[in-house]
Amino acid sequence: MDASVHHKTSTLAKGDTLLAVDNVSLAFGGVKAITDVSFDIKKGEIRAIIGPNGAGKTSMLNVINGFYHPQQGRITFKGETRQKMRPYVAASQGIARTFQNVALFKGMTTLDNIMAGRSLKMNSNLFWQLWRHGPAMREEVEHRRVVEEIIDFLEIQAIRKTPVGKLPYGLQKRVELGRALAMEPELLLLDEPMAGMNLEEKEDMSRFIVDVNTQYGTTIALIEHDIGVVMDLSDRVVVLEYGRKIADGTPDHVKNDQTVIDAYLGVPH
Amino acid sequence: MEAAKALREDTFPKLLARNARVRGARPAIRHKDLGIWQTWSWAEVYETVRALAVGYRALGLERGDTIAIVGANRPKLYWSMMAAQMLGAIPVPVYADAVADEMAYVLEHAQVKLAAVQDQEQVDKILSIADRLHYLKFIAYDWERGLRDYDHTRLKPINELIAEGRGLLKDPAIASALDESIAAGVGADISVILYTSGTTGRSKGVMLSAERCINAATDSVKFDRLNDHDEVLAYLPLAWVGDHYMNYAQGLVAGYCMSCPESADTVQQDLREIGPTFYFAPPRVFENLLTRVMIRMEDASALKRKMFHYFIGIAKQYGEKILNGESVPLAGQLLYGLGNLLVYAPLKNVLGFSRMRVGYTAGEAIGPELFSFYRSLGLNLKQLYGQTEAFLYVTVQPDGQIRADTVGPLAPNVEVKISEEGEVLFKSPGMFLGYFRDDERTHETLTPDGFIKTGDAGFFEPQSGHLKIIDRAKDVGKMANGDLFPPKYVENKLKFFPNIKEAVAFGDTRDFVTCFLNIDITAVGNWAERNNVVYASYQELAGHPLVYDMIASHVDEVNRLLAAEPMMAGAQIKRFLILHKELDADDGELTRTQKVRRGFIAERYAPLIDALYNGSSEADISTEVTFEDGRKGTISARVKVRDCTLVPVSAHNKAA
Amino acid sequence: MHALYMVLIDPFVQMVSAPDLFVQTIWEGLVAGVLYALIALGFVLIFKASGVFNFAQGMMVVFAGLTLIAFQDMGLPAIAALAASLAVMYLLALSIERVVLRPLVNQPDIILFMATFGITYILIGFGEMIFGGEPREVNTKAFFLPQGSFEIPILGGFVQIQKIDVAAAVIAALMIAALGFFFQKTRIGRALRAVADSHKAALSVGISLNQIWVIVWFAAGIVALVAGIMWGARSNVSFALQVVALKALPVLILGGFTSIPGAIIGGLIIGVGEKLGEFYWGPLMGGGIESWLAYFIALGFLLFRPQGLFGDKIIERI
Amino acid sequence: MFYREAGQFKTTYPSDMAIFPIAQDRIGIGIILAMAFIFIPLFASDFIMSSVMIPFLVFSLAAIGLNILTGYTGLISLGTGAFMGVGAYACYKLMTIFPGVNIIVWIVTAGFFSAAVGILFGIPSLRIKGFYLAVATLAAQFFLQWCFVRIPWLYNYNASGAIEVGTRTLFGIPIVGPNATPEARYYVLLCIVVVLTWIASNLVHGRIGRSWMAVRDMDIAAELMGIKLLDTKLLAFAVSSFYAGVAGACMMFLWYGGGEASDAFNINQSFLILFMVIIGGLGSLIGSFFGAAFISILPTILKFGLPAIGVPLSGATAEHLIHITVGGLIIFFLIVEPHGLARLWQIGKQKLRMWPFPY
Repeated sequence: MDASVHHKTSTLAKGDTLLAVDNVSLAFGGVKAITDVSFDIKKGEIRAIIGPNGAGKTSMLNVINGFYHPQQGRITFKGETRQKMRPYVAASQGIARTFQNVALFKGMTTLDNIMAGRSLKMNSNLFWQLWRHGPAMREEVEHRRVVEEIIDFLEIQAIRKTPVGKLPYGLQKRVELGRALAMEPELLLLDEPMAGMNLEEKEDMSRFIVDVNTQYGTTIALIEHDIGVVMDLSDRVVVLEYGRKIADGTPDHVKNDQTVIDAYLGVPH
Repeated sequence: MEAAKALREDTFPKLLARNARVRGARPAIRHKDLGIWQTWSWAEVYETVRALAVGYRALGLERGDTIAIVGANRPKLYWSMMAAQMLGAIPVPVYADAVADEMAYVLEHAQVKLAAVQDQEQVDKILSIADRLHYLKFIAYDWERGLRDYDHTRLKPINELIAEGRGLLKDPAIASALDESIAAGVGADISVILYTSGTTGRSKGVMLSAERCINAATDSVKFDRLNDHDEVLAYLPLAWVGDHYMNYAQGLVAGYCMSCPESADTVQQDLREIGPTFYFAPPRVFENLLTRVMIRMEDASALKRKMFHYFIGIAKQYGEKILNGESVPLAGQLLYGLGNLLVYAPLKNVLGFSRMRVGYTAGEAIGPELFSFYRSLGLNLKQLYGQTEAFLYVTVQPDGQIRADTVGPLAPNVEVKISEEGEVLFKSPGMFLGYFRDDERTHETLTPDGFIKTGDAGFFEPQSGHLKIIDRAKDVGKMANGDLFPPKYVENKLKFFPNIKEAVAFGDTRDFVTCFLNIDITAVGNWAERNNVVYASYQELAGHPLVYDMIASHVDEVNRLLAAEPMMAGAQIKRFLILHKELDADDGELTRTQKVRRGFIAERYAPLIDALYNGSSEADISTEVTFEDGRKGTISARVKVRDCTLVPVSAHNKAA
Repeated sequence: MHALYMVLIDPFVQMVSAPDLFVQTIWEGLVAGVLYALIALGFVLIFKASGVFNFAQGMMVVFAGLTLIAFQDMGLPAIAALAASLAVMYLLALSIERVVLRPLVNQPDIILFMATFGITYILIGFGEMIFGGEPREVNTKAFFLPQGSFEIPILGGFVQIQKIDVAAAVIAALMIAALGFFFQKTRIGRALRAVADSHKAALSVGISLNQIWVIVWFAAGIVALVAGIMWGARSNVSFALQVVALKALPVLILGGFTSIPGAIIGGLIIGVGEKLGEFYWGPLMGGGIESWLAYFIALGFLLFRPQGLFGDKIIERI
Repeated sequence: MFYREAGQFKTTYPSDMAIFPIAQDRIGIGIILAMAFIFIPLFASDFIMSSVMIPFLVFSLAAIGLNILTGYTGLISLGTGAFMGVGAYACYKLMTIFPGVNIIVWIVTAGFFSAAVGILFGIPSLRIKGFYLAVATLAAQFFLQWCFVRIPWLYNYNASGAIEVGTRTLFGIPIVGPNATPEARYYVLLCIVVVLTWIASNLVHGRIGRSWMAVRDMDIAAELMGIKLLDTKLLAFAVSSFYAGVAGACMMFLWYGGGEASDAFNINQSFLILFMVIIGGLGSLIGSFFGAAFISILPTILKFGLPAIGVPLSGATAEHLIHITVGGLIIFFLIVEPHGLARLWQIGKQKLRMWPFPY
């Protein structure tokens, strides 16, 4: 391939802290979703966030990419510390994500969905857009190339021009990953990327996640319920329960942690 | 052989250079990649192939070495063949779906020094057998996905080779060395080695020389008036002579453009997009296509279905006559014209045949009804008979002399004679030099006077001079009462029914004919849905009494057809059964080109054959199967046997 | 400076200097508000139970009013005319459920919303064809509704109050009380509340969704009939009312689409707000600001409380 | 059936991303344009021109405008009529103040005024969604309508309160005013519609169209991908209002030829255009034309067609029948095909492409 996806490279080296969450607390009205959670994500790793339902995992991702604003705590991304993220800042700084319940643009084709992921990188002005010529068309073509590489990478050529609403669930998840990849993120947040998939689809998705991580060097934080997958894929795991962090470490370490075992087996507190 | 002497370009690299010179800006190859048809002109291809050749040279590929080409139809694999030939090395295309064992045999037997492969899957396969490959030094690969972290001491992307080659070519010394190497190639050199899968034994490497290949291709290009504005879709296995002939040799000779599909899943869509003007497919492809057409039409509204079948009927009545230029009543012409507007032309468009000027089918006998169906739509579909050893053509049907039941008169410059045993023997411009490292079998195949034995039984029809192939010479049998038993003839009749995917007939030295059938899961599944037949698996569907009833009616129909032919009437099917599993190349039941291996099947399913002949109504069978991932397992089943009605042969027919 | 004075200070000076006028304005606002609230009420009923944004509610008021008048014209006694009108409203509810709602079940909200536009158009065409385009008055005497007015001395002046307005307020209050009773105490009412939460819940009460739709549309029809009578008694009923009926929309925004008390309080706020605005600020702008002020009040309100007066804070989830 | 796609392969991205990638579609568009530019003016009567074609084109433009907002961006507006009014009045004022400049310039420029007003009233859309937003746009409708009546400056203090249109020419041919022939007005209008449709199509097929649809389909995901919601929505309001404004100016100057304007831009006009968009198909440009044709031509057919075939119909009854029919058809179409005529068109086209197969 002559052109390739040019991933944004910050000055960070592999193993440096890419993102740190310090003492974050989040509440809705009186309900506490996250209580005083701290952890970090290192450049280049696959970081899993696990925990029982309602543990605050998705809320945590929402805090990281600025959709929720925590009442307390700080978020440090690429060395810059903020009280709260803003969605636009998060996106433009290189945080992309997928969603628990596929949040694709249902009325658009696979191609357009992934193209939409390039929005931040496209900047030809309204004037040229009116005529769909000159810089506007050049830009479309240039980004189409990049998008096609993602399509190639995810092996979804056959559904390129299918409206995503008509696709089976497994493929929708794949398209959503494609859309996130189109942002060339430095940090990719995956919210249950394998939920509702059969074994074969899970294997495919695992392969894609690993390939994204190795081939593009993208740092990945993922929420996943399938513990087997988590243990296979991730470098480090953070465990949440009732909005609190109860464990953090390598898969092996976490697997043998008594608190974690209790949480999963539902030992009453 | 006069033409050959006049030929200045007696090797493919020289043809490539000529094309780059004569029609440099015209498209040479396309590949649906990254969403569009990436296109390279002859000049670009020439430049790239030169660079690639230098790249391969740097890896140590030299004159006389062999290089394996493994993968689907990809430009870089075709270029690797061209590049190898520039260096005087010999490309050896290998079936990409070959399992590791088969591949190990071919690669080792061909003594390949390099392998140019498509992707990670093939790299993995070759690495898994690397310890058995004593000559293999290096692997070049096309698609880089997933290979990044592999040990690259003996591995390199083809892209990089091209880039390195481009760099090296800046050195005039290297460039002129390459020019010399191209010029040093002569027509007598071995151009390619094609391993034929063969219905028995290990594969044989058919050595073809450059000038013979080019002569044969030149003849056929002239024969069908192909030119550099033709378009073809390259979708057949690289290792098959059909692909090497139609796309590679003819393409280089005529200078037309070949297009490589995006992936195996999208061939149908890609075919539609490209709309080739010249098309080649084995009967099986046409058969599957027709099945799909019929199935899809089942879902159409009643009115549309009626219209479709009505006009297909009209086409049957007049279509072929119109195509052959025979006279047709005005009403027929008008109806056919209307049909063309409403059915034929749109159908051809959807199938991607709108622009097809010449189409060929070969490799196996085609069902006459199947053949007529396509012809009646106005497609200039023709048959040819050929062999890898002939570099394809032995006989071919010229326009206007097209028949379903013959394979046509002799191709230009071909000589044929029929041996006393009825076997077809030939000499042709493209004939092989011999089997690679297998003199013994080379001698077996050649007659003392230099003819090649085809192994097929056939005869020339006296009035037309067309060759008629009955069956494999060794397969044509005699029944106990002396009646002729041509198994393939019977099988083909059965296979014309969309519901029947595969048939294996038995009857040699027996009292009557019986057969194994495979149902077509798509067609029958569709039928089951419409008839509220519930099933959970192939096996269950295959054993369903209603399915048996339906298939039995097909068999009865075949018997009626056979009864109508005096020579074949004795070969009517008395008993049949539907196999509990699909015949599979992975289990050795089919060849890689999907031909049935009758002997092997007879051995494997011996208890079933017994049941067919001992009158029992069912039998138990247990067979070992190989799964996709290579694991083995057994499946067992109880298979039912069904009796059929034999049609008495009328006195009139007997007399005739 | 002057302009600022006129806008920011002068109106309040006026209010204080003529408190009776101020009270009178508020009263009129409240009366208009009651009518808005009645229309909004019918709307809320339907939205609560079926999620349909019923654009036709205003038209139903007109239609109901005109039907009643037509029956009276035919010489029916008041009670009989009322009963006949109710029957017509029931038929309307039934046919809407059959012809419109049932085939459109499970369609997106906007489609159902558009369908109620269609209903509006049919009602307009049909209504005008039968009843003619002339404005009509409801025969108040036949319904024993009081006429005339009385004056209350207040803050050194007088406030004139139409008796019919008092009656309207009382009837509206009764109506709301009745609805409250219906929702809290009856089986069907509880089912309707359940359906607002989940369709399955309603089914478990043993009432089919289709029945529920007929009931709520009929209930909305009754409310429309009452609103039509009140309106017709005060001034007159005509198809021009349709535009006035749109005022129910800002009321809804204020009160929330699903809250009955919200509809009432919202109606009163809008009614009073636009009357005050028109009386004190209108002249500054050439008058007639009543036509849009209600929407601006709602809009301003929305910007600070997108979920409405009584709605819960929306937590967006993803 | 008429499609011959075999062999129409794309070797470049621009050709693959073309708005009409299939040759037969391009031919079809060519035929339609030829009809519009040559055959209709040649063969249609003045009545057809001024009562059918001109209204159809004006409404198409307005419908495209609303479709951009509602169909592509998912924001319901009930204020289209008022935005059309802004265009009409802006054009009127501009041509009065600068009588020397060609009227066509002002018709187009009027769109920018409308766009500015649209942006203003679009600001709440950041916080308000769905039906709430629809109600909010009613504020624009009624406020602007009020302005048209209460601000005499807008109608040049004419005693009648109406817009009075004098003759304006292009290359010496009157295109506006009492002397303008229907053909002249039609041609001007047609050119405007063709160019603006082309531009709309360019917009919706590019980055901007994608961000509109992204906001429509899943605004949260769009925001988290870095699409700025307010900018996107306001742009949609601006473009939509621009189209409405131009449509309004065209309506006043190329169709009505002046008159009592405040009534032409009332709430019912807004509803009517919303119907066009819904019946035509949300998120489809061609649907806007279908919807406009349907809603604008249907009354004419009922009003003039029925008497022509002998069904006596008084003016008033005709009005009522139109209301009932339109209402009934709206419901009918919503039930039969909630995605509008455009979807039927699309299905039909797909059938033709796959003919004789059913799919």
